Amino acid sequence: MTAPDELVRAVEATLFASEEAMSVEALAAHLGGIETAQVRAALDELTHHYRERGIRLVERGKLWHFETAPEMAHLLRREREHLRRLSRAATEVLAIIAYHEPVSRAEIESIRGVQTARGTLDVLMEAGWVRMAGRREVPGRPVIYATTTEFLEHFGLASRRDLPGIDELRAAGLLDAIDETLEDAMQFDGPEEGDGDDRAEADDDFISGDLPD
Amino acid sequence: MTAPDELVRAVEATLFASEEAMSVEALAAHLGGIETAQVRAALDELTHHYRERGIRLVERGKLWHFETAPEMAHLLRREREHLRRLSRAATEVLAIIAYHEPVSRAEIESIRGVQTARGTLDVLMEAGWVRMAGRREVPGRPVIYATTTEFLEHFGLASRRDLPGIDELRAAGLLDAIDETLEDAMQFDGPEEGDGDDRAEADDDFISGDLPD
Amino acid sequence: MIAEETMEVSLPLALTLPEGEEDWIGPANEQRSEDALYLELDGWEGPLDLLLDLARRQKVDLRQISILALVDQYLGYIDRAGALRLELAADYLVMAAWLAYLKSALLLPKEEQEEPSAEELALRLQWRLQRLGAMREAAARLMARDRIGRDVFLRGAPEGLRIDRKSLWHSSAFELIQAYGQVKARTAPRIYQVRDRMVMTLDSAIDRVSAMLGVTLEWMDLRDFLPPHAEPSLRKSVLASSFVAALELARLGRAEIAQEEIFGPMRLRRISR
Repeated sequence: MTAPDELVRAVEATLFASEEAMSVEALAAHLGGIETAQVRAALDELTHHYRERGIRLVERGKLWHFETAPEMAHLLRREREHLRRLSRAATEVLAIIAYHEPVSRAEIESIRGVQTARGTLDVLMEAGWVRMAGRREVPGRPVIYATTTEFLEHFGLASRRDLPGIDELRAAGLLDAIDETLEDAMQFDGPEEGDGDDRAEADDDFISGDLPD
Repeated sequence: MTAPDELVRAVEATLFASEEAMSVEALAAHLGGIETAQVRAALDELTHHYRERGIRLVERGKLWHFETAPEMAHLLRREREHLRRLSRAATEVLAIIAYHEPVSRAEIESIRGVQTARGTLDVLMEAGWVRMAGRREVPGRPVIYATTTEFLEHFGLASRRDLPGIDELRAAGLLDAIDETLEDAMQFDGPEEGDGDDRAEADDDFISGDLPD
Repeated sequence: MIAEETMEVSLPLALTLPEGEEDWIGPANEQRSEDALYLELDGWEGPLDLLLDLARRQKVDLRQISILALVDQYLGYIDRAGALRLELAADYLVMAAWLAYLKSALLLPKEEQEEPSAEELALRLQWRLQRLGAMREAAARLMARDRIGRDVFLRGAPEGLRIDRKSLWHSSAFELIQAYGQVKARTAPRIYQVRDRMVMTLDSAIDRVSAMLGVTLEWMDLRDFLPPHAEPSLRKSVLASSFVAALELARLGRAEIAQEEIFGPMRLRRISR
């Protein structure tokens, strides 16, 4: 490889250090009023030189600049995975959905006896373990939630029937369907679905820590 | 010219795109946990490739970055950022810290034979070139100062070993540890560290301005 | 006269300095008027700096300077400042005094010198001047390097690297079941049972106390009214009931109660009619 000539190097350095893309004319003026034809020749040489490298010299609307080669674009935005343990509140909500699905947020709250912050369901959906499964055809048409195949995979379950202890819990009468009219009559319900998100257990829901390893 | 391999191009693209200089380890991690030896080989190849171009790849205090070639300075100076001009006292203190680090304020004063206004060290720390590096375990536990990676970067030094003339100065014994008992025997030392800050050379230290174009 | 002196010594410095660092050439190199001495002294970074400047005017390697000549030059400078009645900073005067001492010591015969010897002190001073000179030169060379933002430039518009953190949630089947159990345990209806305990009812206590009061007119301790062989758990109930029974009988005017001191024994006797 022969060293590039002075002008090529000057154009290269100028475009590198410039905060904005530059036109041929701006480059020529910057480099002390040389011929635009010479600048064009230098740009051609540089374009050729950088065609197979990690960076490219490109022209966009008559303005020239260096940019990352398209095949390398993935390097600019990397995703780093980060193990996080599910918070206690989220685990409870997940367990309730798994045992009672499909279930609305109001029903989850009724079972837990405490309001559920919206963030909790978001986390479970982000984790890919819970999905929205339509709406219940009752007044207010609340969204109902169910578990996913990924949920079964992550917890090593062949089906929801495998959830250990489900039969025993049912035998103890603890999994009886919630009678919503009765709940209403007892004024035991939490607030309506979707409201009061910021009031209850906001702290609890977001507590989660990195796994030690 | 053959096209560089995938890893070389990835390192090139990453360093080009990065807003900060990167260590070999940071590069290896960013590129998905590859061997540092491979990264080093790629850096070597790139350094070689860019040695005669308008830009070059350099290592400064174990961090790598691209910068324009120094021969291009005359072309680029016109659009340079405004560099703060350091006072004579500040440049001298910076040199003393760089060549003698870690060094206490009393030791700096012993070399210069004059008190150092607090502003002098502040200016150097504000520039990011000097940092406090703990305390010397002697009576009074004085704070000791050392230079930073940014200092190496700014002055184009791969490491402190690159400081101009450092080997000769060391060989001549001019960088020997400061023997304060002997200095004291000369009886013309300035007052104790930490007192009278506002008396000495306060005016001089704050002289700064943009460099003339 | 100061101008003469200054002119006389305004010769190029032995040390070569990088271009553009004129700052490093001492103020004495410039021509100035007679009353400029104070300003000159102000321009030096202390007495050591002035000494270094004077030493460089000897135009020899700093290792070969004549300390005696240097001392004379320095003292001459200070004298002239004194003649002009210019205020000198204390450290310049301290240095002058020390140099005068050094000079006299250097002129003494060797055998009469104290430790450390004058030669050692002179060498030490020379070494310090060398060291200061070296640092000053190093600073100039440092400043003259290719500096970022002045001589070399970083990329003007880097794309920037972004790392998005993606959470990978983790839990286990056991944690799931445990959580469900906890929810159920927390929200299950609770049934409270109260154990049947042996008690003495108030009615039976009134019967017992009034029956015993009928036996005598003397004061009796309340504790004497208690059945002797009651279980410990029953005793408290008996004591409480008997006390309430005594109060009830007193209210009905059938008994009187006396207690000599707080927490003292409570005595009881029938009111005879």
